Amino acid sequence: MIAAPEYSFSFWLTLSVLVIPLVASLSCFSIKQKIGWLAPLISSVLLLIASILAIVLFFQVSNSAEVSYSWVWFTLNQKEIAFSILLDSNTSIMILIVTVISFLVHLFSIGYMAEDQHQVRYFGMLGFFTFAMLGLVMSSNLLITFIFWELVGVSSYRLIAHYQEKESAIKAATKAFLLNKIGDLGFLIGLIIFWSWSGTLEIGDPNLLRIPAFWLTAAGVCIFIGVIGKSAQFPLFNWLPDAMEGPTPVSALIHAATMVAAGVFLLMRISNLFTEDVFMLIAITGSITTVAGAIGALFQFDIKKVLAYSTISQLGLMVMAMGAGAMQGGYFHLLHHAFFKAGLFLGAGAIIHAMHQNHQSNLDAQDIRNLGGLRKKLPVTFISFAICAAALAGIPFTSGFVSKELILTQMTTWAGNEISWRWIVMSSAWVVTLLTPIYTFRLIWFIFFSKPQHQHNVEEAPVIMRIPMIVLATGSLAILSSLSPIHISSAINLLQHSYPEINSKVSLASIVIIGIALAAAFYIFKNQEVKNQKLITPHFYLDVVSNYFMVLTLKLSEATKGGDKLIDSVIHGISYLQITFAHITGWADRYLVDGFVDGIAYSAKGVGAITRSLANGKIQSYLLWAMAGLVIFIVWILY
Amino acid sequence: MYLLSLLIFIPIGTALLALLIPSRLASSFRSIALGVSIVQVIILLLILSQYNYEGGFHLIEKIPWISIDLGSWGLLQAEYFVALDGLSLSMVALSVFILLIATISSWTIEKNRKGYFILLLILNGAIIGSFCALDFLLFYVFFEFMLLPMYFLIGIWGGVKREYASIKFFLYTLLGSILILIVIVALYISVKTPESSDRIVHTFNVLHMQDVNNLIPNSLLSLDSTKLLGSFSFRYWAFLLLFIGFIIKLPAVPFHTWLPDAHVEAPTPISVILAALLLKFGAYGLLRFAYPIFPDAAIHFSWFVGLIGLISIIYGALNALSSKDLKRLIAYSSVSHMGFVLLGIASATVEGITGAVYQMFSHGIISAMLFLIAGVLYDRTGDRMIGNYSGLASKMRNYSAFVLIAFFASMGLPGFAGFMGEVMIFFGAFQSSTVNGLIPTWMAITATLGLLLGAAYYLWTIQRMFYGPFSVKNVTSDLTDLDSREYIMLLPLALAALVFGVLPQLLLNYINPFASEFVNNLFQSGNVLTP
Amino acid sequence: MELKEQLTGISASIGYLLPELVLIGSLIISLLLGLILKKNKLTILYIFSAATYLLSFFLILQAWPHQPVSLFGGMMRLDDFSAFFKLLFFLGGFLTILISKQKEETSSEYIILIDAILLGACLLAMSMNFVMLILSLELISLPSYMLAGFAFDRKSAEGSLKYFLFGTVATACMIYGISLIYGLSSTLDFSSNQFIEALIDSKAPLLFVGSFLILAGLLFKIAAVPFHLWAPDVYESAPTPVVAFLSVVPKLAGLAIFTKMVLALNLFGQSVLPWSTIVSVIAIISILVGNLSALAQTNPKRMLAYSSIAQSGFLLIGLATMSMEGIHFMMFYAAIFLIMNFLVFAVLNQFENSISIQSVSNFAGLGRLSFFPAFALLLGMIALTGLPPTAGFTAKLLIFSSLWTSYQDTNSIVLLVLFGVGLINTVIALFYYLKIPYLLFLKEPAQELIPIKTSRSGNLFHLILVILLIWFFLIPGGLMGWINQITFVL
Amino acid sequence: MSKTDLLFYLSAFLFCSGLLIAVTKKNAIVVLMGIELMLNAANLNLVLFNFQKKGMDGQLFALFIIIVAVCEAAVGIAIILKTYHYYHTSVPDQISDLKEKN
Amino acid sequence: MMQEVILYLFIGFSIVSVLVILLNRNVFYSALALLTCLISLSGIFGLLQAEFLAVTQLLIYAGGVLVLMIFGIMLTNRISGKSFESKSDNWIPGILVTGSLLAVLVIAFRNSPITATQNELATGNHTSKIGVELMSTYAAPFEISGLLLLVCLIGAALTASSFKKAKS
Repeated sequence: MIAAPEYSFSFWLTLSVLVIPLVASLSCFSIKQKIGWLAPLISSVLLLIASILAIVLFFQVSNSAEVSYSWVWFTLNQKEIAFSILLDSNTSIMILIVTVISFLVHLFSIGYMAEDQHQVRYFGMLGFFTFAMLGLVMSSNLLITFIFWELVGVSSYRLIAHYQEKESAIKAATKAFLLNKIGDLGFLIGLIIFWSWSGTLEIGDPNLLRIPAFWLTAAGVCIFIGVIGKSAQFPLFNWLPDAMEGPTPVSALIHAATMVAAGVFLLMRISNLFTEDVFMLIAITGSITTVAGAIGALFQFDIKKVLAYSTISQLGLMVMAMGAGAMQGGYFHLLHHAFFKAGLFLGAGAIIHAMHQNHQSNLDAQDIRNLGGLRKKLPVTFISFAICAAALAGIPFTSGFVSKELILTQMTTWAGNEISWRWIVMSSAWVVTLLTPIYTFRLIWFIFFSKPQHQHNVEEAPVIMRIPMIVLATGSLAILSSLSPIHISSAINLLQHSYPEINSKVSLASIVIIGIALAAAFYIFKNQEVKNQKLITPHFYLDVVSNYFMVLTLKLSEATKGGDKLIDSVIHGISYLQITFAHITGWADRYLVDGFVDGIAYSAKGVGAITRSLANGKIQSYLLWAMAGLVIFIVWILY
Repeated sequence: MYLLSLLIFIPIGTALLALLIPSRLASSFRSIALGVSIVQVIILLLILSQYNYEGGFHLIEKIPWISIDLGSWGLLQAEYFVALDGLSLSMVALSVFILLIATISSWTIEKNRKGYFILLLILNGAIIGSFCALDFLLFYVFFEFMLLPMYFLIGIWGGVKREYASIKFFLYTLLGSILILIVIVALYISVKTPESSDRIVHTFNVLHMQDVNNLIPNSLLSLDSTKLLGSFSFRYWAFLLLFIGFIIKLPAVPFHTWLPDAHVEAPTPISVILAALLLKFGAYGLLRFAYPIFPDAAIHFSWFVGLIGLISIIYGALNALSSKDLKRLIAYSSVSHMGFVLLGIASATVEGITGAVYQMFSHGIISAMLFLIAGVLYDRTGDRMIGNYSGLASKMRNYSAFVLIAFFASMGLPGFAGFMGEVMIFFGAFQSSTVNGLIPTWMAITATLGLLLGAAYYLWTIQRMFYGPFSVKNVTSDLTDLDSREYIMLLPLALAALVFGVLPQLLLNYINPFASEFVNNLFQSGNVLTP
Repeated sequence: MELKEQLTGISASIGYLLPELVLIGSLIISLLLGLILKKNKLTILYIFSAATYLLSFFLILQAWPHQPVSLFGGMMRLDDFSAFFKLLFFLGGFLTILISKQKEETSSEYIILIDAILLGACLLAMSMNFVMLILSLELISLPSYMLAGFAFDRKSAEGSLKYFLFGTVATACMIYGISLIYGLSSTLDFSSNQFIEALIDSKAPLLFVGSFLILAGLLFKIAAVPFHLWAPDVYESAPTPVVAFLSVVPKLAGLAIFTKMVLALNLFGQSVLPWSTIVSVIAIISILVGNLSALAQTNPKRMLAYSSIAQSGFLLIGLATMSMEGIHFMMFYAAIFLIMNFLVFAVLNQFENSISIQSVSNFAGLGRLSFFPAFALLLGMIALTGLPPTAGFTAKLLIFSSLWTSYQDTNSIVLLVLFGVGLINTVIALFYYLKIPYLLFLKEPAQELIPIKTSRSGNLFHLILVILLIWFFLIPGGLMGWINQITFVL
Repeated sequence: MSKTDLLFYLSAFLFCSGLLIAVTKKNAIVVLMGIELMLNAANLNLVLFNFQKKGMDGQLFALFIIIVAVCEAAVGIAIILKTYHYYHTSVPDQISDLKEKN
Repeated sequence: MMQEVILYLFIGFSIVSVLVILLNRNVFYSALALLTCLISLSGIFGLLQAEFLAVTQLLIYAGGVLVLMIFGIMLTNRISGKSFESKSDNWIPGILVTGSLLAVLVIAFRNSPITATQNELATGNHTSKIGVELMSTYAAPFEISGLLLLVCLIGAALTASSFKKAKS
């Protein structure tokens, strides 16, 4: 039985934080098309309020213990399903992040989407997404979670397809939704298993654990499949790059900061339900994803695609951390990643926006090979972008460094001393640590430093767009999360977690690796040619290590590309198969089933024709038939 | 206060009176029909106000109707026996609502209004009557009574191939009802009223039929009869006949092929009624007659029933995926969704049954919306081919907003009524193997593919028809957005789909008691399997 | 037996035959009237004969035979079974007169022949003796042959010839069979104990042969397979009112005597022959042949001919159960069949009066212009198919329930087959029963339509029949209860 | 073989050949003759069986059958004449306007 | 003994005449053959102590029916091109059916208990007996047969003359 909630201050706070975005989106939708310019203002203001409230709520929660409310939603077979909310520090800070970043993205979008006709729909969907995301974060009932889980999927679908005249955008949206749907089915089956064995879906409920071990594992795996879909893990990750067809702010909010992170969040939220095997599965999947993502990022030329792959890689890192039991590290990284990746995307958005401003529409503004030397022209963008990139690369004094430290430490302790599969997983973490700086540097170099192909006369984005970038950049400086650059204990008491003592060896090693990576990257990319053609340049072969490394990576990249293609083709194949099979069934419908019925009709008619043919108009043959029938009858009865 | 009788006979009576009105006043007929529907809504509200949430039957009206002396076999007794329980109440409510919408959407009918609306009114009465009837003969009469109006409504006001479609519809359904009739005959002969003394009183009363104590000893349908036909006892045969008779109406694979044709050819209001109400009789019949009367057979065949449901889900979805005609696609999606209902029924768990009823209700609302949407487009262009449209969203903004809502609702998006029903059905179907061991787990798991396929064909349709650059093949008339009448039709449906998705308890209050009673009766009435 | 008693018995029996006497009287009178009256005054004849039919109808009701009376020393027996059928005959005659429309020259003969057929039917229903049976049968047959030719055109002449040849051969077979039976039983009174004692559990094959030869004649009368082939040609060629009459009165008379005959030959179940099976087989074949042949039929009257073949199959079902209830239900069905058949033929007649109908396609689109007759036709067809809300449904329901019950008692598989065949054929029948309403309402007319002449009286006539059909659906209890009173013994 | 048997076989032969005539011959009147033969076969039976029994039922029945035969002959001839008027033939097979058309 | 011979003679006659009807093509011969057949049958009746019947047979058939038929033949065969022709068709099925029927009859008769014992009818005037029976037991059939004749007369008259009326 579920206790009725007491309507305290923090309750109203929670509720308003949850509802305000919905109000925003509804008000946007209710706005007439011709006063569409109102929509951005309204929603941004409301989001501002929401995020302020979220901050208040965060401190509320972090002071007092965790709060939980629940309302009976409906009863099924005498069991109650409740709309229940559980707020602990993790949740509240996630809420904070979501609202704040959403607000910033709103702000950015005002500038970015200024010329768009469909602002109403755009901001409406953004608001709706925020609402759904918040619901997903807050709810502590798996069914409710699932509902919001699907809703964020829908809003992401709608937002990816925002440029609805663009074929590619729509295809990307459909693909994203379908791949997510596969994951969601997994999630759903997980729910079903939990319900039918324990009769409850409350995350806190101990009954959830009292189900047979096999089914517990199965449920865990199923739910993890949901995570795979939502936060773009191997093998379902390749919708994310395509999703970049959407407006850039959307990519920042949904496909970098919040939605894709939802999976990781869920993993932490229900980590107590997982069995060892599930954890193992999670870790391995994460490690594969993170390496693949990193390598993918290494060979992309579309600025957003690069970021997308890096997102995949980072998500993989987090998932791996979760699987390896590095909960705090993973979560911490999630929060940081939200900031710096959003920042990166906004920066990219600013660049694209700028490129579009100068009307050289013949060249693809997103291709980093067409960019270059923007350092002077877009100073603000450059700085913020650089800071965020540094955070991504995990350079010290940035938030990224801190959380990556944490993960690596926990991984190493988790991996233990004797060799086991865990070592492979752990090593993948190190590999990523090595790869990330390289592609990050490549990105920065190509965009800002290298000699430009074409002369761009571009100027800085408007203030409204600059502010968010700046905020996010500062957000991804280490100061915010830890007062001292290396040591992060202060961050801990912010988020009442208990972190293990940082292993100084690990941090040292990571710093060294990053340094090497940067050096190598600089060495590789500093000359122009690399930009246009393939990566391997003759004098590269000098360095044996790097050479070896390059060959390996090339192979791997081919492999991953192939993998991408494979996955794509598999999915297409499946869809084609379905369609052809569907045609077959349709044919069966028309000819077999109907044909059967018609056949019966025809045969009936045929028999009728025979019986009627007796009546050939000749009376004597009538008589003959009749008497013959009679005789046959007699004979039949007699003998 | 004969509310039910009023609900049933007001439309029929009005139809008979309307026969007298000269056809010159053609325009008056639609307002008459609308008036009737509104009156019905009022009556429905009265009923809801009187109805309390306990299980069992309410608003019982019982009048002796036919009583024939069968000589030495005793007495044949049929009653006018109508009442409401959770199941029939939800169905009646749905019917009244949908019929109102359908009447509004019939506003544009030009050809021979008098005949149209009279038939519509008769259909109206028959539908509600057969949802209320608790006397098998009465039910059958109302059930047959629906056929002819439907036949003519499709056949006269339908599309190009209307004759073929109407004949096909009529014959399929009649075949089904004949199978049902066989069982009715067999049943009333082997059932007696409990109060019948030495003179046996054969009754059509369903409640009596459901009680195994009323079976006449060593009649063919009695529990102890050892006579076999082929390898099954007569009870099993009777159940199978009822089952087939009803799933023809449902429709389930392989008896579904009448549905696409009927839908494609029928005028919009009629396909709304067909999809939203008439299909429900399949499931309703199973829940009201087949299962409670033959619980043993039902349990024996539940695996088979579940399989049929599963096949319908997948097969219907695949067909929808392949169909080029919008209405045909929607029709096949109906097949798929009613397959879920069948699966829920087969599971015979409380969740499953609840879900099945909920799904019936939600599918009623959503499919009505879908067909209205198809109709809107058809009114504009007279063309339903998906391939001929592209990028409608940019031309008809509000319309495509509604399309999006309807499609997402139909593909089982949370927050819409469809999702609740389906998820409950999944709960039931999955735990059936542990609760009563009727249908295996893999059925439930495979059935979830239906959701994926559903998403696939709807999204694909959206992608082809509504997004992308705007272009419309072989259409001259410019596409105007929704007008106010269409808003009046679509908005309530959309709201209903939303409300029942967000506040399921509104409906569950009525369904829950029914479902639990249903399952109890199924298992307590002296037969083998018990959880 | 003393001669005197016999004569007194005869003079006593006259009193019980009041309706028949009235009929004979009207026959003579209409003959005279036909000679006396001017040719244009002859409508009086119709009124007169209709009146007499009604009169004798009520005479039967008034002198309802509650216990059977044996007349003419066992030649006939007046019991409520035969009385019921006599009521139906008179009703049929009455309705026929209402829809008939003959040329003045021939109308007196027309009425005389109808009188004769009715008389023969009454006597046939009552007869208990082979002599009586043959004579009354002939009294039905010969006038029918001539009536079939009353359209006085090429086709109807051919029809009557075929009818005649077929009928006479069948009758000859019957007579031969009777002679065989007589040889075995050495009596002509098939209700007498002598008959039963002689034949009871006699395995003489000659008995079987004789019985079947007798059946030949009766099957011809009720137009059941294999003696059905005449029906389509005659129905097509004869004038519609005559067809309506022939498809009801002789058929029902034949049904009555068929029942008596089979029960007699069944010898209270002591017979060696499985009569139930035989009748079931005949019924099955008739239903199948009738329905299947009607499927692709385009001429409406031929179609109805086949349908009536199937209908007689359905009628036989009641007898096939060999139970009192079954026969009661058969009688109920017979009553309903009379109504619905007349409804259909009456409407058909109305159509034919204004347009020439060679094929069903002539009906296309007529439903719009003349709604009411079309609606009546639709209802009649529904009734013939056996769907609610018409009494046809009730009748079929009862028939089938009797079938099911007797299957329960004697689980002979043939009955189950009959059950299945009958019900499936209800669907098959729909194909062609629905054809005409379908054309009436759904088809667009090919040529320019002329609204058909509908007389107010004609509409009233249809309306009454329709109301009857619906009435007996809603409240069958009364009629059925009355039929249940009928308890006849051989 | 006894007299009874012989006569019965005769009647059976008459009956069957009458039927054969009715079925085969190409002239309506000859068909009529065949029918008369069938009736006479019945008569022969009746008289024959009556010969072994007391009472005159058989003979009387035969008498009535003769009457019936007369009526049939009269009606038959009339109908044949009428058909002949329309078809100018009395060959049954040529009188076949009425038939299933397909 | 004498009776026997006559009986066999009659039987022979009838069989032969039937065969003639069957086999020849001329309608007139058929009519005459029928006549002989009927006469011989009436003879057989006579031998079976059915004198009245025999006479009736002679009178009605030979006198009535045959004349009627010959009239018919005259009327129908005069106009048509090939007169007096009556060739026959569908022999094989006809013979099959009738033959099997004959076989059935014979076999059935062979194992049916029809007593061949000659219990003589009480000698005396059968004719008067028949008369009495007709007036007493068979009164109703007698009346009805009268009615039947009447109706047939009227009907036949109309039918035979109808085409004139139809013309008028």
